Amino acid sequence: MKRNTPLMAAWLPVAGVVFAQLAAAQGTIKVGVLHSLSGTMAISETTLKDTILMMIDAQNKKGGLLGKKLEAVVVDPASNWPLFAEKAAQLLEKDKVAVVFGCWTSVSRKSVLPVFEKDDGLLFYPVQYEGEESSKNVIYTGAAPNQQAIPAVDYLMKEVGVKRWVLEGTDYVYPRTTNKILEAYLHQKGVKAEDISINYTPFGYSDWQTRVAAIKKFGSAGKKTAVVSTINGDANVPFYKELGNQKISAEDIPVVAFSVGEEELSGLDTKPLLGHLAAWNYFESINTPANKAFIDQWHTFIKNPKRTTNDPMEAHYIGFNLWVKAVQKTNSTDVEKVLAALPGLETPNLTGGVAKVLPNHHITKPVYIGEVKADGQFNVVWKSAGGVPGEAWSRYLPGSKDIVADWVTLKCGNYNTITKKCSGQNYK
Amino acid sequence: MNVRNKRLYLEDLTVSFDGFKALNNLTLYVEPGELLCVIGPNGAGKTTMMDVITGKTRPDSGTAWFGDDYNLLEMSEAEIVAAGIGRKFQKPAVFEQLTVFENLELAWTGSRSFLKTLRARITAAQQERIDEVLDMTGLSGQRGSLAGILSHGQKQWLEIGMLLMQNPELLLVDEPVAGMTPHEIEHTVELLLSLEGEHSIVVVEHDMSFVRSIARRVTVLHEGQVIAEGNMDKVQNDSRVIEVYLGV
Amino acid sequence: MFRLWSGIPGGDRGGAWFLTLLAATAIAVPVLNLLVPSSSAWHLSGYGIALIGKYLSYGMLALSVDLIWGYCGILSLGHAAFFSLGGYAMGMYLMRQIGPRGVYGNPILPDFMVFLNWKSLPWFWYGFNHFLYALAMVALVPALLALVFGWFAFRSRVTGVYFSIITQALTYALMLAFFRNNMGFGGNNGFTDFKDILGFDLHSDGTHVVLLVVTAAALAASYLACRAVVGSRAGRVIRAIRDAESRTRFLGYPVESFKLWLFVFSGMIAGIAGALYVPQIGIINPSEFAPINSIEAVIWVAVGGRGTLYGAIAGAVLVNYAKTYLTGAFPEVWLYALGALFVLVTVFLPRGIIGLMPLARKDNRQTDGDECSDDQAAVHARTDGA
Amino acid sequence: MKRLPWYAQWWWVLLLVLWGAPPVHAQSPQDASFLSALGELREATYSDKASIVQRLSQSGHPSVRAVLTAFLEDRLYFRNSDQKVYIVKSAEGDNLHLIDPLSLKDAGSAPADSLTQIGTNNALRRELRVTVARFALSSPEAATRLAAARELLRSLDDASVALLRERLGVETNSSVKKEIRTGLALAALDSQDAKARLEAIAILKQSVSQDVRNRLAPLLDKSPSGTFVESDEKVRRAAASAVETIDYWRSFYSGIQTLFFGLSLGSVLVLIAIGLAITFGVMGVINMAHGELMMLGAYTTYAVQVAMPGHIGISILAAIPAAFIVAGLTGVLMERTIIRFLYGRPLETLLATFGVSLILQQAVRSIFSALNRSVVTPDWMSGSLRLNDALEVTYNRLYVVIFTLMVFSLILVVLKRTRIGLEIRAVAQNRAMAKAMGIRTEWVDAMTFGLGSGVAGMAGVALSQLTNVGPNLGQSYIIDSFMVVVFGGVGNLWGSLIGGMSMGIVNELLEPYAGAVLAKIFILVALILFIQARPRGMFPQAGRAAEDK
Repeated sequence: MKRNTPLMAAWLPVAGVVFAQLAAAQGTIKVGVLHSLSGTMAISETTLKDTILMMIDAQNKKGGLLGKKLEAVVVDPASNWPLFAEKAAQLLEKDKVAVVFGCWTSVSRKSVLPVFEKDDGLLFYPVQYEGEESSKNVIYTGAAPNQQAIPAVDYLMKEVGVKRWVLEGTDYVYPRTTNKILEAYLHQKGVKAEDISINYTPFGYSDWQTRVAAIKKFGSAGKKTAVVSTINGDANVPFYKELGNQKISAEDIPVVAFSVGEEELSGLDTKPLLGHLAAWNYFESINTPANKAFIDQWHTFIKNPKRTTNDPMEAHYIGFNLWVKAVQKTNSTDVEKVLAALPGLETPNLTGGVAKVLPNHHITKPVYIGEVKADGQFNVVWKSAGGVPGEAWSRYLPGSKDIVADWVTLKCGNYNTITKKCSGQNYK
Repeated sequence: MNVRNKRLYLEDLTVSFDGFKALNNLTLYVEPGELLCVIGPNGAGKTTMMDVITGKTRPDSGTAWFGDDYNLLEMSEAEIVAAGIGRKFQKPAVFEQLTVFENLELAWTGSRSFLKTLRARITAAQQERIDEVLDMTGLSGQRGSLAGILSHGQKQWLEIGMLLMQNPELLLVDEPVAGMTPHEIEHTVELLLSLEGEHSIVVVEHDMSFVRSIARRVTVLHEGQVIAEGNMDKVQNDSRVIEVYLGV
Repeated sequence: MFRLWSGIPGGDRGGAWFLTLLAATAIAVPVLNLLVPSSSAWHLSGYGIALIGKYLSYGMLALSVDLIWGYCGILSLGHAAFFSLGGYAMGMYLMRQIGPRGVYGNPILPDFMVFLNWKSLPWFWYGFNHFLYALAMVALVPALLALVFGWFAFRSRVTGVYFSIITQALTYALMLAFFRNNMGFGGNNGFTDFKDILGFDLHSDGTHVVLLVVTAAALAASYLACRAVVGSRAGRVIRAIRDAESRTRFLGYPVESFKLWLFVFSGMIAGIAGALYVPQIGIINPSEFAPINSIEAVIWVAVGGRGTLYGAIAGAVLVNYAKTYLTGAFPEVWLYALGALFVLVTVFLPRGIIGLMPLARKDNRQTDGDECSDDQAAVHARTDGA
Repeated sequence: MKRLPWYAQWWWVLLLVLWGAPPVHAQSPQDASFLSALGELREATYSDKASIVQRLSQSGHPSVRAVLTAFLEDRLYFRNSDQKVYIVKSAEGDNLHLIDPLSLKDAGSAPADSLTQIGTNNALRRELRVTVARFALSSPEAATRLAAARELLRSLDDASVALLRERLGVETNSSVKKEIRTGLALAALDSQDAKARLEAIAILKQSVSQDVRNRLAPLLDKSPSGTFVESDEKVRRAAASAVETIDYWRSFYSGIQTLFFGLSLGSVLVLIAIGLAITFGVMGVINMAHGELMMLGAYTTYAVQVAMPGHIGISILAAIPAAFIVAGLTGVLMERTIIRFLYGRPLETLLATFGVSLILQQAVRSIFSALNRSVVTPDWMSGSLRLNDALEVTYNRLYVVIFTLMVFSLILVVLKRTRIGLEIRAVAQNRAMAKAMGIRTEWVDAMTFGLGSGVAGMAGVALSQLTNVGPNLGQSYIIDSFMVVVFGGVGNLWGSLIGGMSMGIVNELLEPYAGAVLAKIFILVALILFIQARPRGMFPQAGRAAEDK
């Protein structure tokens, strides 16, 4: 036996998994933070982790919540989708957190969804996404397509007079779905098929020569052309660099992007981007007292006056405040109660409006369209009149136009108004 | 070809490596059961000849037949082994990570296919044969040790032993006593002589005294050609041999 | 049975210990999860089960890598491909099981096909609604890939580094292919949101306990199978190939076919491991094909100790536990620790942690040890008598 | 752009003819209206701004050009305190240098935050550009005039046409003349006289510009009523052949462009592979941290830029040796502390260096944060070299191609012509013999690995101009670099060069048809099959890597 201890040791992990659970601190409210701190997504997600830490910090300074201090539980799913599911389970089952703020990519959300529904957790998801989903256990504080893509296209069509469209995206579900919706929408607006060019490139695509040349050609047919870009983070820098070098200026062929914000711009030389557009629900450059306060708070917290703020950060700001409100309202952190309290709840956003939780677990958001300025900030050239309510299910997709989400009366995330059936729900 | 029932026919073999002729119309026969010594200075083509026989090198021209029905030039290494030609390399090449016993076991004639070897078990016959060979090569004491830790001489014997396990009709032995102590050489001589008769053996060697001690018939190679044949004394008195090889 | 155990010279106590521990796990987990009340600190949560399940499937992957690397010296950097293919085959079955319960309520098409406006099921999805068919595919698809790829590679005597690099190219190409949404495998999202397997609800701990026990059994079985192989004469030929390939050829062994068989067998095991992994983790997507995963699998083996089957498994469990622990405890710095571990082990522990163990040193003799063990003598004695 | 009444247009020309005549005395009524118009800009919406710009440009005020140019370049501000509008010399810095919009005289300076920029949007900038171009047409520098002429051509209206006709007489520079002729020809297409149209087409036939083509093509269409848009049959035929010629030349040039794309992609592949060709090819070390060494090079570029602000142009050049040293030293460190224990065990080096790569990645994350770093592209590297209307070659790609060839030949010289190179090759071929000849093999090993790593660092400098400078930079290139080396033949630099280039070209040729992903997959599969046929790559060579483990 003694001489075999090393091999036993090799088996300790299994035991470790069991013992690990013995740890469970009391007296604090645990808040889970599920953002990648390493791997490809760390670029975007570390900022959101810091945002939540900042919010918790501030809340504790205000004396915490329900007389208890908030305690952040930070884990690193390392941009690895299965690991997201595993870490979610850890937060909910081992650390027993009251709420989780996290995820960026759609696949990471899809990966944790079953876990949250099984363990009845609560997730605040802060990133604009493709929609086509509404879970009992998730509050979507990012934009649905109708809060970002559609208004942007409208702007280009009406204000800029665009007649020809290039839908350029990275090949994954968000661009695929968004472009499907836009395609349907454009057809509905009378744009002919030959005036729409849809193309997908892989993640982290860096050699844009051919594509940009193709866009240039497509755009030189004499009609005003615009590019609607759903290109994912890493591929953007080389894309814009190539645009600039091939002398495609925003005045000739404007590019409107849905995933390029201040954060991304801070990572690249903005000269070639001048005048290109982005559609968001928040811009750092929007001048309101709330926003100014938030930016200052961020700079002091991160100890770097140059760090930018961006749309998903505002989404977390809204999400966190909504959760705090709901907890205070129900005077408990019990997920069931909090979830019941959330719909209808309102909290001011950073741009002078109000974010209201809708029965479909999405929120109302104003839409802004900005042009990139030399300093890496956005110059707002269009804003929606008031807040636009987020639609979980697009009315432009054949598959989903009959589906509605309503957690107040119907108690269902995808209720088919034709068949009168509620399907695809995992929770019991 | 007309049947003359020799063990090995090499006729007009020519092998050239970019210009240089390693073998030059070499013709050589081996009788059944005879022990033939091939000597010659470096570069005479001894090893190349071995390579041709074992299918490692393909000649530019000439024929090589094993017995009267195997055309060696059309057979793969594996097939040649199966046909009954075993080779002992100049540098002892045994499986250092396997035990002496396992080395011999792998050398045993029998199916080489994966599935067969997967099910194969050591039969009593093999067991006997292995023990027998272990005795002959004087390695019984080391049957369980890794071949890697054997002495140089022992490795040479083990390799000969592996040849014996294959029980080939023709053994090609390349410099068996290189780097051996006189005592080991003596043992090797006995070993080889004991094999004579039931196997045909071709020994390539530099060591004259050793050659004299075993050789019935000696063939002298030079520049890829046979320049002399016959018993030791005849060869040693051959003027050309003296000039090119012994150089005295 | 005796052959199975005596297969390897050294009868390997390590293996015996490993099997005992594995059995212990397979018993302890159900008890801790189902019998111990969830209020108790000793209760094992579904999260714990999933973790252990993951470790064991990875252990199986490590086993398959060790079989060809540790014993035949073939370093494959493409085993993640076999693992993932097995996983995808299982995933396709699980997707079909969802049936009309998808968000769009389409009885045939998985959700991702619906919102990409696919009208009908692509041909390669046929049959995956039958469990047995899927099960067959789990083993056959990786095996077929290994057969075709291996046949080309070994026949033209691609070896060593070159082999490693092109296996890497293989898995990389597959990853790119599966990322494409047009392929009909769900693109980047892959498959997720599974409902149940063979009618058992995948959201219940009970199902997961059963899956875990099955995994443990599969691991034990494949361990014994591998050991039977390396213990057989074929196993000795394989080691001979590792040590002196051309010499083995001169002994008349068809080296290429040995390599091919072993590669296919190892690919199959990896595939099965993947199939066991997916239902327990709940998602399969193209990033599983990432070359980096293959490299990690190799590293588990190196850490555990190549050339000892249970060592490889232990390595997989250890490294992954380290990952789980570190990503939780030190999210900011865990990569340093992991990186350092890899460096130190390869430089200072060429035989892995198992190499530290007295018993292992004894078992290791069949690969790089020093002296025949009693057991083999026993075998001989027996056959002598026969 | 809105059409102006005809008299306005002629007035325009008149105004420009009398250009340069200085105002008799300041604060004329003209000045007053000019100032008020400027004032309106402060609050106006973008569409209002457009019409204000119209008014300004017609005001004929001497400083119009300066003001509009400033407006276009976002250098038009107003002071928050007194709402007075100013031009600033440059928008950089915290303290802005003011210029009076009327007198264009120096007006002191003010802190940036006491001023508000008068914003523009794309549509407005577009309009401003055309307006400014009208003035620029009479600028002393030919280059400016050329640019202006091209600008006007892209959206012709009668005013511009009149202007062009005016300039044609005075213009001296031939290429500007050519552009102007083209412009006038385009205008002449609308003339009533068929002969004039024919002549115009004859001129336009020489062009290869897409705009010209787009303008000619409609002449061939039928109008809804079924009759041809272009009534005259001769003109139609001429137009048809002109369009044909233009299309022919355009496709010809686009072929050349594709080829260049291939070369530039190829040279990137070569660049990332050269370093590996040394560490892997010559030393047989499977260096999984190769990508991270390139990453270090890229970050060094960033650091150098930060260290020498204001000298972006030079900083890139300065970064090259810096990156070489940083990555090189890291390489030597790796070799001394880890790799030297692993010689003869190539597959183990793979594992160890993989560990190193993880550490390096996390290191830059800790030091520079996970965010991407912005490496500024110097002006001499941005934009493209315009060969003609149909063919432009982007500078950064061009320089990368040149840089690659330079690095490559440098390595060749080092290996073939220098003492250390000789020793490197000696050790690679026969370590024992080299040792026997008194070569300090240990030292040579360190140097070789250092050299390979240094080259990787230099590759990083180039990559920093093409893609993200972030912790993941390395991972995205490591596989490709191995492919190139293996394809070319391990231990053979020329192999890597030819291998990389051909992979690049094939990729770019396929991409338009197969799409990015399939093209890539095709390359990989082809490579796998190729290795079956030539297990040692295109140009096999003996070297430590060539011996199998």
